[in-house]
Amino acid sequence: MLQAPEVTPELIEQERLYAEMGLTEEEYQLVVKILGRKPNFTEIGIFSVMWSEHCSYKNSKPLLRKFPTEGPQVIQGPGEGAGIVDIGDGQAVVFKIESHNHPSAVEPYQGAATGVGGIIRDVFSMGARPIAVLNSLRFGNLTSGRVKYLFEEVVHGIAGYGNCVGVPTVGGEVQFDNSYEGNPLVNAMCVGIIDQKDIQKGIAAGIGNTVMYVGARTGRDGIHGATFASEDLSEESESKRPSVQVGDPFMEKLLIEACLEVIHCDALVGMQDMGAAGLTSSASEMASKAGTGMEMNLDLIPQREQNMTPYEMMLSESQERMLLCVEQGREQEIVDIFEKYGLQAVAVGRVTDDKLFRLLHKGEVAADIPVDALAEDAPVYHKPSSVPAYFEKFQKMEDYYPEVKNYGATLKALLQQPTIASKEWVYDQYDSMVQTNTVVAPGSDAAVLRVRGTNKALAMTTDCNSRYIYLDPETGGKIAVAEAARNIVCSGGRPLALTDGLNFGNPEKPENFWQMEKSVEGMSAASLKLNAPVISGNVSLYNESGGQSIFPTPVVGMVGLIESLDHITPSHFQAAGDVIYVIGETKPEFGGSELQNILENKYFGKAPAIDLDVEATRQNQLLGAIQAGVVASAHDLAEGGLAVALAESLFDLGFGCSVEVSGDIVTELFSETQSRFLVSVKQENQAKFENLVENAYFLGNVTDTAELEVSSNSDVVLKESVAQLKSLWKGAIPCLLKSKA
Amino acid sequence: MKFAVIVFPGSNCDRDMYHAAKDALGEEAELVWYQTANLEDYDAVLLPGGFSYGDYLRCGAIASTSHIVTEIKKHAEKGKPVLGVCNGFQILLESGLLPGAMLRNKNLKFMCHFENLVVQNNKTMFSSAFSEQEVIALPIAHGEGNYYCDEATLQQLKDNHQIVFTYENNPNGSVHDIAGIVNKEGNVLGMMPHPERAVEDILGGADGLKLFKSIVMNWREAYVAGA
Amino acid sequence: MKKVKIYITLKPGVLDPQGKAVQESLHTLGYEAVQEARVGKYMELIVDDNGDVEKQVEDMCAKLLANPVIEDYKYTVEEGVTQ
Amino acid sequence: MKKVKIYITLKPGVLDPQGKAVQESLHTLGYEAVQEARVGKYMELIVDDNGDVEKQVEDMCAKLLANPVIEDYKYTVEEGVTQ
Ligand SMILES: Nc1ncnc2c1ncn2[C@@H]1O[C@H](COP(=O)(O)OP(=O)(O)O)[C@@H](O)[C@H]1O
Ligand SMILES: [Mg+2]
Repeated sequence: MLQAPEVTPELIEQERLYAEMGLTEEEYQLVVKILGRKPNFTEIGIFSVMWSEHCSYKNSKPLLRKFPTEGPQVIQGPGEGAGIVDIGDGQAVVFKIESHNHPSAVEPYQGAATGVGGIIRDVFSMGARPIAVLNSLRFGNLTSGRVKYLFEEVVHGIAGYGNCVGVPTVGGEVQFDNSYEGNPLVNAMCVGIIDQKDIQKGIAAGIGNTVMYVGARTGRDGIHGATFASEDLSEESESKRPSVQVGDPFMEKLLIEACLEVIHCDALVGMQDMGAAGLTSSASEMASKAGTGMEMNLDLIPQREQNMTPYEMMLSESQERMLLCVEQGREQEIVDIFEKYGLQAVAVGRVTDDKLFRLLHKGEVAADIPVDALAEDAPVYHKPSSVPAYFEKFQKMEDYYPEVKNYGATLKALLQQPTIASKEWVYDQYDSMVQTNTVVAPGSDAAVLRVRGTNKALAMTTDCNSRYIYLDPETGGKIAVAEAARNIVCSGGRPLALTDGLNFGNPEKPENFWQMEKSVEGMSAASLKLNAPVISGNVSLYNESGGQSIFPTPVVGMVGLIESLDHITPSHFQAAGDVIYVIGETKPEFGGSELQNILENKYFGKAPAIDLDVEATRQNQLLGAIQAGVVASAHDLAEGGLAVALAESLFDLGFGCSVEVSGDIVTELFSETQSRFLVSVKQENQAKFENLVENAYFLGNVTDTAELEVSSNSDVVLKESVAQLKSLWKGAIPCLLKSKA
Repeated sequence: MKFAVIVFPGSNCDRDMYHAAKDALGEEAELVWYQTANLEDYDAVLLPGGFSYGDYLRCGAIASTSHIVTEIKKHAEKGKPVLGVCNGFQILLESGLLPGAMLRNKNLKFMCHFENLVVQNNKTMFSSAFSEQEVIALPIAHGEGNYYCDEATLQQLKDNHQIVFTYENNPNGSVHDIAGIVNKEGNVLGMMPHPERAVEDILGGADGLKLFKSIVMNWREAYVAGA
Repeated sequence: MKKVKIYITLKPGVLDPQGKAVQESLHTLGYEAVQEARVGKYMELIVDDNGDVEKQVEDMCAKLLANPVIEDYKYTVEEGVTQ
Repeated sequence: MKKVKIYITLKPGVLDPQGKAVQESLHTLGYEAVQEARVGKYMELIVDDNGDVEKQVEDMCAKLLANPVIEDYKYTVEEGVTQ
């Protein structure tokens, strides 16, 4: 790699070095125009990271504008470290999701660990105490050694970091499909709670105020990962390659406590974490948001390695670092707070009035750039979009209908599909209980945490069925949001808002861009209808391997409010004798279903239909019934349909059930028709329940025989021992991991 | 009764312990930063779980070298109760207040769920509210809870009735299914399971509360006139 | 029978939080002279001598024992004693 | 400046779950010749040469770096290079 002093502005232009950093010819010319001169090496590096998709959203911004982001509950929408929603009593919930896909593909343990660390920093940098993390993971099929390794190490990494910092990992989802074979997805979401009066912003306001650097020293971690990924790995370049980012959860824990103490010090003006593009993005964004400029002396930056250049310092992605803006003259108060935790807080710069981002190094100006050019004024592109041929073909197909001979065997096969099977192997490794607020731990529809000192609770979930989105992005986008909301409602909560993690392939391919566009439209429609505005999110593009894009995977992270602890509702059956209902009628819809995957080993046809009006009405009615105290358990119907949902409802307490289906048996048992719920009700509440909820069809009863029995026209068509079903479901993932590759 | 909850850099069950003592039990409790000079004002010391110093080197090793441990030893020598849970137990082992050491769980994984424990000795100041052989459910949450000691030490533990809790289904490979032990004097208890996480029914159980109640009952009997 | 000793260290430049904590703790204990501490792994293998132990150990390190993205390794192969 | 290398191993007789897992994975990968694997720690310290480095390292190991209940240690002290 050429070092800054050797590379003149002329050389950058002649050799088109900017292209290696990911900037186009036009973008380079724009930089020259903005600066009124040719950029030096540090400057072009800064532009290249700030104008990357990751920081500027240059390709996705026009789409993100479609999201509904407002509502009476929204205190802070997209634009800050995380979004904020009112939960009453002067409190608010703060949350955001973020992806760490590419780092996790290279070094899964550290990639996942630092993903968790990064999203937690986004939340406590707002002044909120992180109370929960969730994740959403995608891997290839658990048959290759590499996929098993990625899966195991990602889970270890999430556990290693989250457990150590003392934030419970309370939920998430894991799915397995071929399209993720070379490009796993690791999205992490963090939820925090804050007293509204303590809300912080990432701003560098007040001319003359001091900019302070806090936390870990800066090393050469993850510098310009994107650039070097495209370089040939010669012996020589190997030694200069950026180091993989390694997380230090212990440092993060100290940072959490110190930052949550420092927010009560009124010398603090603003605070932001150093995430992607580290010092560059945090500093320039803090100034841009405040309408100010900033000058930093890089000689003062705490450094882990010797002879770091300005370029390296500005582009380093070393973890566990924060940038603070502090009232001039009161720096010592901040230093004292951090010192208690053994952390350094160092004054490295000051807020200026010239709207310039100026860096000094060894007595020279290393960079001098208008701040807004880096943040708000970054270029935005409207990419061409075109309908993929596969979609048109799928839309014209006859509806797929699977051939099933043995219902029991089919149910067993479904329960052993890794996407449906128990994820206990995963979540048992997460400390889900620390902070002692976890009322409903992983393994249910949504996690539930009580809000200490109140009678309220929060329900939270991450969801995305990317198979439907692949088949039909708009419908699939609606379903993803609706499914998240169903999970919240089943737990007894009303959706408050959502955060989205948009994981897609290369946006320069018009078919991929179309998938993005349509998913966002679908998600927006559902978000509006279900009163869950988008308050934060993240975009991860270029997820492909071997030229093959992943399934479009816009993950939805949702938080809901449970108004009273009495409303918390379990997802499994509670007592023998209780009456079982399914809410919503079932149609033969098998496109993108787990059954299609088993039988055909691919997905095709139409995604299940969804009517958002119906969805909203059912969710409201079910929530009303829960709040009226007449629902014993509620579970949404998802992958695998009714048969799987019945089985899952029996696994926790070991009851059995006896139900009668009418109509086509395969459809009734295995179709994935949307907007349906499986509910159990005490006999004495039956009448009340039926009054409150329309379209609730009586199915049968919970029994104490520990058998799952289904009959049709009085013939038993399926009868299986719950213990056996449970052991297949529980053992599937450990068994796949143990089997030789 | 006044509890000190010792907070080391990296402790993360400190607030949980505090809430257990203060809210669930209804006694006085304070979070005490590890650099505090002395513990004279407190009746009992609680060492919470977490990852002191990131659990770097060995769990509890770095914390065990800090000054506060000398103060905890003084407190213990007076016969006052010391309870170490999870990382707190590891610190007690590393500082020699209890015998033995921790190894990684036999499956090398962190694990977090409820486990059934058997009360082996209900004659300690921590367990008198339980009955002998009572089966209780407490959460575990650890990656290194595989208790190890040599034969001779194990024999001593048995002879002196120092084994207070054992696992019904040993999850981590501990010698003799050990989940919690006391010192010879009976006033220092170390245990891997988390009683402070099971003090309210809404958290999945309240068996842990009885342990804290035992401490208070025994302290009242010993120290409060007329009790 | 061969006795193989494997030393796995973090690559230079890779953050070593554990080493840092150890160094700080040694300072607290009064060993101020410690300028740097790095913590790695040490493994001992007993391997049947089937001719190409060196080659096999090299493979094992590259494939499983070390993570080439962040770690370096070294090893020695000695004549082992039957235990 | 001295470079200190410290090797920490589990005592013989102490079960080593990590070593066992390593051995099993090596078998799975086809390295059947591996009879035994034990996993320990390897540390490198850079220490200012203030006369009695050996003695200090012995102390550090005994007091902090190794746990005598389960671990043994060995070390070497070499002339270090100034970095
Ligand atoms: N898909 C999205 N939907 C809504 N808001 C988004 C989305 N992606 C990013 N944002 C918002 O843009 C802002 C910047 O995001 P990001 O760059 O990911 O944050 P960070 O700098 O912490 O990495 C955040 O406030 C985030 O909420
Ligand atoms: Mg951020």
